[in-house]
Formats: sequence, structure tokens, C-alpha cells
Amino acid sequence: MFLEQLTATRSELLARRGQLELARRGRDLLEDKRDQLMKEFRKVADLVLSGEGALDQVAGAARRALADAEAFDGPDVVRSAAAVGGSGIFLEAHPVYIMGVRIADIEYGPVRRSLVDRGYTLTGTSARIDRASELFETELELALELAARELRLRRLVEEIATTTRRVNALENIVIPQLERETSMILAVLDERERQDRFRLKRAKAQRAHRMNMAGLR
Amino acid sequence: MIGYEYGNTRLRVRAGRLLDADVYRGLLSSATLDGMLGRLAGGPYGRAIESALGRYRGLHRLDEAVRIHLSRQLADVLAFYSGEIRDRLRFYESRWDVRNIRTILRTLNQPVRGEALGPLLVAAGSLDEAALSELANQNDVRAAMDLLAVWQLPSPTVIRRLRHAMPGFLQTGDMSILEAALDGSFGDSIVDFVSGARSADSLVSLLHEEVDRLNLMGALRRHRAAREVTHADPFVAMAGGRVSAQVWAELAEVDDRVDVVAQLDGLLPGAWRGPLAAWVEHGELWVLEGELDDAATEAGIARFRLGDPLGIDVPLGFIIRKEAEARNLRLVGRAIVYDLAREDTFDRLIGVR
Amino acid sequence: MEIGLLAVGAGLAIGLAALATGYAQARIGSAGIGALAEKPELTGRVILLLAIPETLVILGFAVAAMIILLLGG
Amino acid sequence: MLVPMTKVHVIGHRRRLHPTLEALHLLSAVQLIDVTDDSSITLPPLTADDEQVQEIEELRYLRARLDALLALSSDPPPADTAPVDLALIRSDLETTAPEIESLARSLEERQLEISTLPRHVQSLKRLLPLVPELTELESYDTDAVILDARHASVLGDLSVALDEVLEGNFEIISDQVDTDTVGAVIVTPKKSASEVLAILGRQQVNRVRLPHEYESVPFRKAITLMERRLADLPVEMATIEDKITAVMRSRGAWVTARSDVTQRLGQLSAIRHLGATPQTFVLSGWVPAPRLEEVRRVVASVGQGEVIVELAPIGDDEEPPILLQNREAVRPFEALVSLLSMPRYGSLDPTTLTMVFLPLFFGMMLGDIAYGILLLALALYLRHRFRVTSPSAAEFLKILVLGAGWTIVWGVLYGEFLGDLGRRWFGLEPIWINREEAIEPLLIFALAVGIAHITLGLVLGIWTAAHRHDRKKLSTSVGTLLALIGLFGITGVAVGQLPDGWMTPAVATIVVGTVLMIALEGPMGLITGPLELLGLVGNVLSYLRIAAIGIASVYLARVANELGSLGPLWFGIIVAALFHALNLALGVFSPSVQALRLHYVEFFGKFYEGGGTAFVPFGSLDRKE
Repeated sequence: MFLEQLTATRSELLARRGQLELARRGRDLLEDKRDQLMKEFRKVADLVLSGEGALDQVAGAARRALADAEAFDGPDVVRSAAAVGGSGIFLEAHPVYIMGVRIADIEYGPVRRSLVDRGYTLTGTSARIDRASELFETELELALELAARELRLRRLVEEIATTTRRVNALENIVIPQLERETSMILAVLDERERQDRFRLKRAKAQRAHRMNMAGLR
Repeated sequence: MIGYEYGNTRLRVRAGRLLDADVYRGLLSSATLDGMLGRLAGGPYGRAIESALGRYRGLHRLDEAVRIHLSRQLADVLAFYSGEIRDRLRFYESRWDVRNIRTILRTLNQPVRGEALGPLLVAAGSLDEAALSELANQNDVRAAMDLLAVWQLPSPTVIRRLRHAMPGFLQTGDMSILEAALDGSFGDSIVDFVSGARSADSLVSLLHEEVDRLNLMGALRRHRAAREVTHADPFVAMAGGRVSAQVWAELAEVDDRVDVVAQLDGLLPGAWRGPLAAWVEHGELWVLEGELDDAATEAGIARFRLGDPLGIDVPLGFIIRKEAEARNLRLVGRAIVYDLAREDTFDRLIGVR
Repeated sequence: MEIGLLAVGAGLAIGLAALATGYAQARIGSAGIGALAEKPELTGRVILLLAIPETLVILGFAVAAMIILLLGG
Repeated sequence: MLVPMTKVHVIGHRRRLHPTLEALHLLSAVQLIDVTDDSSITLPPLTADDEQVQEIEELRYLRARLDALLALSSDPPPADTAPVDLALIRSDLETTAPEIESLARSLEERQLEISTLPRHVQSLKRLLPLVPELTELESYDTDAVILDARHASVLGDLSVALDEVLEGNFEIISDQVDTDTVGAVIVTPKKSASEVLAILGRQQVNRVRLPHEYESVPFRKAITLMERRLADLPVEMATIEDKITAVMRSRGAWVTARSDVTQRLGQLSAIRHLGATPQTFVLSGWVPAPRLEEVRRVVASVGQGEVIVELAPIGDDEEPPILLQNREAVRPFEALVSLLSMPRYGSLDPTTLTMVFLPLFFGMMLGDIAYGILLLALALYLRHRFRVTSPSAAEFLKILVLGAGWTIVWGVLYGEFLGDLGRRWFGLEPIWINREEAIEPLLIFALAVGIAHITLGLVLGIWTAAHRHDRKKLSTSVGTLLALIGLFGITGVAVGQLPDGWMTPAVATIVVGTVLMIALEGPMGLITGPLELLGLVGNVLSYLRIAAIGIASVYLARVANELGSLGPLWFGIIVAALFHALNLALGVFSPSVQALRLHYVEFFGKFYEGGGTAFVPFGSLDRKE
């Protein structure tokens, strides 16, 4: 079908070859990009994984510290101290670009608060409460960090998937197609050349024969 | 010394029903909090658990049961004595008044009222269950303060200090101003009590030591956060200890932990030297605090066993043991709910071995 | 006169002994009631402890009886 | 007597475990021994599997839940007889509990109200003298404030501040309420309420707060309302309680479920006491010898050949539990003995001796025909009344019957009928001794009773010590007995009842006895020996109380009669009756306590070995609840 429409001309062949070249270069470029993205992905993934481990650890420690504080100082002291010390955290998301990919980055204000900002007196609370709140602040920090990284990771995964799809399309569909077409045109052109040469040979032979015949005469 | 026989005997018999290592092991082996409560319901906590079951869920149930039981036991201790002895014990229990008022004020200061105050307040000392719930039901800090002033509870000293702090609080909304007044009033009443106490007995030394411990921890925490503290100082040393407020204040100027300990040398009980030396090494305040608290509790428990059988040591020791038991149970419940390591938890229980 | 003094002596003997017993029993009794309120099964032992100082008043009684019977004739 | 105990091992296949436990639980004849405490079994303890642990936890929780609800009603429903399905109970709890609990909560709220309102009333009443009549004006607000007496000047500032805003249209009345506080009532127009509030808020005063419902009501009326409310609250609470009881009434199944759960828990709790191999279980326990056959029979029937009962040797370190079993007449006295403590296994059960001597001493002390008859009548009447409602109390009254009997007997011997009334009215004469007159013989008699009683105690002590091969105890007891005989001899010589020649042997006996008492105690004996001798004298003298209390009771009766003979007859009878009633009350209480004491201290001290633990069979506790 397609072949029918193919006009087997030399200029066509040149055009096809140009396209093939372009596709191959595009593929290499995309592969490069994918490799870069993969490298970035691995880096971020490692961070996320280790961050998850760290978060787990801190979360466990924070929970133990809270259990301690509630058990030793009494739930009344701990919960009311929490009520006094509670406050919001500043949080903002803005874009950054990696390899031309737009990725949301999270920026947050200070999570940790000093003893003064917690709003309770030291004689009415304990070091255990300090520790529990510090650990939970750490946990929150880690969680926010992790959230930013996970967002980045997700964006990278999407980008890698798109790039891979493109590479695959070039590799498996476009390039083979062009190659097939080129070779087909080449084959037609070759065939045509062979025929021409044969015809030429025949023509030459006939002329020679005619010449011989004429010479004999 | 007539007057201790009845109460001390009751408490000594009652001490036989304190939870022991086997009970704690059993409780820790429960798979769920409900299982733990079911187990606990068989013993002296039965009635408290019965009243807690219908009202709350989860850890609140345990906390409520522990609270009810502790409130009743502390009220019993007062009921077993009369006259001067009861006054002295009531004074010791007035720590809970300060604590309850602080909890109520902190909670009332919140723009949005969170969880109920009910399972938090231990009715011991001068403020009973009814007074506490009426206070907790007020709309704001000011109203609760008015009620306290009208009732003249828990003591004129506390009210006077709170009343003075009120304008500052109303202007800035800074809770720590009221809290500092509350803590300060407790310190003041200790000074009054100690000067009025007929003899320097073990209650006086207990109070001194408790104030010193609170001040020490406050000063060290303040020291740790020294760079952060810019305006309002969250630490004001309480009166009523052996170490003067000046010493505590000066600690803020000292940089090194070694120097801090050196500065305090000779002022604090000998038993604190070890934990303090360890703190110089590791620098973790919560570890130091745990060690000091445990040592104080152990000493209180020993007081029950070794102190004068016809003296104030027995009720004081009993109160301390009961408070330690409440702490143990809360820890066990949390170990079950948060799935913490059971053996570690058992080792952290106090007064069990 | 003589008899009057003897009677006073006998009265003192039993009276002072009874006071001592009363003092001891007051303290033992309040401790005992404290123990019983917590553990009713201790009843027997509490009665026993409570009864021990009674020997004092019985001895006082013996002395008083001796004063009256032996000296009073 | 003490019931002999046998120790058994019940060994069987694990699949027969539960039927066996159930049967033994029902039988309540075995007291379990923890397998870890039984040195003859080296098996590891049987641990409950997860399923059982879960069942235990669920059952315990269910029981606590049922207890919590049943405790809310002051009048728990009677147990259902029909068997109950725990699943149904659980779902019933889920639906019914919230209703009951909310009722209980409203009950509690009212309870709190009852304890809070008086505080408000009190603080209002303190200020009431300040409240002018004009507060009842509709368009005016009244605020009450209190402040520190030392800062009373604040009121002046307040007045100035208010004047600025209200231009004189207000009123402040203040007065000292008590030494530290000044109270003030501020009357302001209602329309400027918010400005007033702002001014008050700025000042260092404390407003008197009332519960919401009373905030907008004039003070006098608020007090009336609060007092009315206080009167109404108990009625409301009674209504709520009735509602709870009404809901509970149909919940007899809960009571049944509770006892089922308790029984099941009892059975499950046995598991951790058992030993186990993968295939078999071993249960170790004490069984009273008379019930051994019964246990064998029951186990054989549920075990179907896969469970056996085996007699096990009792280890040296093991002390069997104590089960007292006496003939019916003696049984009430078991309670008196175990009131002190349980005897040790293998020692003497003093119950029968107590039955002989305790009522006898009681009668000796009270000794009055009329009192005896009155007591007897009272005891018989009460026994009749309690026979159904409280069998154990009825049982206990048998002691009183015996005591009353002896009182009559001794009353005849002493010739007393309401003290000396019998003699006055119908010339009743003592058969043996007149307690009013013959004091000396009475004292000697009391001492003789003491010596006899103590001697009996010592003989029993010697017997027990010999029986147990306790040489130390044996020598002490023999020594004490000799010393007692010696003392008896010396006293006899001293009062001239025995020839003088007896003196030397008597002293010798005391010396020998004391040496025996000291001998095996080592150096400590030098101190304890003489002390013990002194104690022995004290013990004997202690029996003087039999005489002393008797004399006191006689004289009190006589005082009653003397007082009765004063004044008109009707008055005399009333006074005498009152005095006799008092004497009888004292006469019941004091001799019982004294007789008991003579047993516990003087008598039991010579031979009794306490410290045994009561036999508590597996299953008995769960059924009682």
C-alpha cells in the first residue's frame, strides 16, 4: 500500500536517509536524556528510601518519647502543654526545572521552635516533653522533606516514562520503517540499474553484432 | 505522735494490694488494650475501670481508670487522718491543685476547645471533682480565675499571685505569665509551710528536694536553650528549695556543662552527683531527668518501707507509690497500643522489683 | 483512817493500771481498726493484739485485791 | 479435726483436657498446685494457645463490661435460669449500653451539680447584705465582684472609670466580706452592659460567676432558684435511677452471662497451672482424702479411659492446705479458730476444745439465771429468724446458745437471778459460792481454772511436739509444765495449804523446769527462759479476769436493783430494766471477748501452731460470685 505510493527515486532515497539520520540522532538524544533522568531518579529514589527509613526511625522514637512523657508526666501535663504550644507552619510550593522538566518544590518555614515560643514555663513541663516535641518536630521536618522529594520523584517517573515511550517509538517503529523504506527504494533503484545495465549490455551487444555484420560485409 | 496509727495501718495493709511484678508481666502480655483492661478489672482497679469503660475509647479509657483510682486513693489518704496530719498531707497533695489549675488554664486559653478535660484532672488536694469540672466548664481563663477567687481555692497565696499576673496575661495573651505565677505561688506556699512547720521532718525535706529538682531541670533546660532565649524568660526559679534562686539564675551565664556542674557542687543531694556527671558526658537532659525522677521515686518508696512506721513517712510513701503505679500503668498501656518492646517496658517500670 | 488509805491504794492500783491499758488499747485499737477496714480476715489477730494490754489491768486488779484481802483483813 | 489431704496427679490426653477441667471445676474438690511449684513434675507449664489467650481477654473484657453496667443499678435483676448465648449478650450490650451509660452520665452530672451549687449559693449569700433592693429593677444589671482587701483602692478607680462612661448612672456598694476580701455590688444600666464589662475586665477585680442558667437572674432570685434546684435534684436523680432499673429489669441474662463468664474464666485460668507434653497434660492438686474416690469416679467418667488419677507423694517442702471438718455441734467453733489463723497441717485442731471451754468460761463470767434465760431466748429467736436468710449467722448463734446454757448453770451455782434480786425476792441461795461476798475463794477458783487450762494446753503442747519430733519445743513445754507445777507448790506452801516440807521440791521443780526451758535455746535462753517464767505467771494471773468480770457484773446488777428500789415502783422498774439491759449488753460482749482472749493468748499459745493455708478448691471461688 505504502510501497505503491513510494516513488522510488534517488531524491526520495536521499530524503529518507536524511529522515533516518534524524530519527537516529533523536533517539540517541532521548536515550541520553533518559539516562540523565534515570540517574537523577536513582539519586532521588535513594534519598526517598533513606528518608523513609529515617522517618520511620524518628517516628518510632517520637512515639516512644511521647509515650514516656504521657506516662511519666501525666497526660494532663503533656496534652495541655501541647495545647499551649500548638501553632501553624508556613508552607509554599513553587516550580523548579530539571533537564527542562518542571517540578514542584516545597518550601516551608521553620518547624522547630525554641523553648520560649512553646509558651509554657519550664517548671510546669519537663525535659521529656521537650524531647518529645523536638522529636516530633524532626519527624515533621523529615516528612516535609520527604514529601518534596516524593513529588520530584513522581515527576521524574512520569518524565522517564514519556521519554522511554518516545525512544521506543523511534527505535521500534519509526527507524525500522525508515530503514525498510530506504532499503526498498534502494532495492528498486538497484533493480532498475541492473535492468538498465542489462539493457545497455544488450544494446551494446546488438550494436557490436551489427558492426560485425557490417564489417564482414 | 498519736494519730498515725489508724491511717498508717490502713495504708500498710493497702500497700499489699499494690500491683506487683507478676501483675505487670501479665498486663504486658495482653495483646490489646481491652485485654489489659479486662485483666486489670479483676483487681483493685475494678471499680475505676467499670466507670471508665462506658465513657471513653482507647487510651483515654486507661487514663480515666488510672485517674479515678488515683483520685480516690489520694482522697482516702486524707480521709484516714485528722487535724494537723491531714493538713500536712493536704499540703503535699496540693501539688495536684497547681497541676490541675495549670491544665485547666492552658486548655481554656485555646481558641478551639479540643478534647475533654475530664480524663485529665486528678482530684486530689483542695479542689474536688465538682470544683474541677465547674472550672473546666468555664468559657475562658478569666472566668475560671474569677471562680477560684470567689471560692478562695485552693489557697489565698495562689489566688493573690494569679490575680497579679492576670493583667499581664490579658495584655499579651502569654500563658507562661500565668503559669509562672502559679508555679511561683506554689513555691511561696512551700516557704510559708516550711517556716510554719514545727519540725524539719521528712515532709519538709521532701518538698525541698522536689523544688530543687524542678529548679535544676528548669535551669538546665534554660541553659541548653540559652542561645534561643531572647525576650521572655521561660524559667523563673521556684522558691522553697534549698538552693537559692540566684544560683539558678547564674547558671544561664555559664557556658560549659562541666562548669555548670562545678557551680552546683555541694549544693545538691549527693545522690544526684552520679546522674549529673553522666549528663556532662552525654548531654541528654531527658536522661538526667529520668534518672533523677526514678531516684526520687525509689527513695519515696523506700521511705514507706524504712521510715518511721508511726510517722508521716508512711502516707507520703504511699502517695508516691500510688503515683508511681499510675505512671507504670500508663506506660504499660502505651506499650500495648504503640507496640513498644515489652521487655524494655517492663524494665522501665518503677518500684516493681 | 487505815482502811481509807488502803482503799485509796487499791483504787490507785487498779485505776492507774486501767489508764495504762486504756492508753495502750487506744493506740492498738485504732491501728487494729485500720487493719480490719482493709482486711476483715484479720479479726482474730486484732482481738488478740487488743487483748494483750488487758493483762495490765488484771494485774492491777490482782494487786488491789491483795491490798484489800490480805492487808485489809 | 483436720481433714487428711492427698496429693494427686491427673494425667491425660490433651484432647480430654477441657472436659476434665470442666468436670473438676464443677466438683470443686481439688486445689490446684502450680506445676512449677511441684518438684515431682519436671514438665514445662502448659501455655494457653493464641485462641485461648484471645478468649480469655475477650471474656475478661466482657465481664468488666457487665460488671460496669450491673453496678450502675442499685437493684440488679435476678439471674435468668435459661442458658444464655454470649454473642447475643455482646450485641445486646452494644445496643443497650449507650442508653444506660447516658442515663448514668446524667445522674453523675446532677451529682456534680449538687456538690457545686452550694458553693455558688454560699458565695452569693456572703454578698447578699450588699445587694440593694434596686437590683430587682428590670433595666439594671447587677455585678458582684470581690477583691483583695489590700487592693480595695481599685474600687475607687472603678468608680471613676464608670463615671466617665455612665455619668453617675450607677451604684457601687462595697463592704468587707471577711478579713482578706472586700465584696462589692455594682449596679449599672442594662443598655451599657458591654462598656461596663470592658471596664471590669481592665480592673483587678474578680466577678462572681454563676452557672449559665442563673446569670441573668437577680441575685436574690438566683439564690431561691438554686436552692429550689438543690431540693429538686434528688427527685430527678431518683427518677433517672428508676429508669436505669427499668432497663435493667429485663436483663437477668446479663447476670447469668456474668456467672457463666466467670466460670469459664475459672476453667481457663487453670491452664497455666498445668504441665504438658505435646500429647498429654498433667494436673497436680490437693484432694481431701474422703473425696478422692469421688474425684476418681468423675475423672474416669469424663476421661473415657484417656485420663488417670494417680496418688503422688507429698514432698518435704510441701504443706498441704487445711480443711477443718468437725461434727455438726462443733462446727460453729471452726470459724472462731480460723478467725485467729488456720492451724498448720499435721497439728492439732483445737475446735472441739474451744467448744468445751469457751462457753464454759463465758458462763462462769456472766453466771446469772435470768440473763442466761434471756440470752437463750434471744439466741433461739434469732436462729429461727436467720435460718433461711443467713444460715451462717444461724450457725454462729449456736455458740450463744451454748454460752447461755452455761450462764444458767453457773447462775444456779452462784445463786444469782438478776444479780441479788433472786435472793431479795425469793431467797435464792447459792449452791456453791456467793460472788458478792466470797471474793477470795472466787479469785482462787479463777486461778485454779487457769492453772488447769494452761496445764491442759501444755500437755497438748508436749504431745504435739513429741508427735512432730520437735525436741526444742518438747523441752520448752516440759520445762514450762514443771515450772508451773513448782509455782503451784510454792503458792500452796505460801498460803499455808501445803506442808512446809514441800517448799524445797517445789523450788527444785521450778529450777529444773527453767533449765529445760533454757537448755536448747542456747545463750539466748538465759534471757528468754526467765522471761518465759514471768510470762507463765502472767498467763495464770490472766485468768483472774474470770473472777473480776464476774464481780463487776454482779455489782452492776446490784446497783440496778438498788436504784430500782428507790422512788415509785414504775420508775424503779424502768430504771432497773435499763440498767440490767446495759449490764446484759456488757455482759455478753465483755465475757465473749475475754473468753476468746483466754483461748487465743493463754491457751493456744501453749500448743497451737497456726499459719496453715485454707483449702480453696478449684471452682469454689467462681461459683460464689
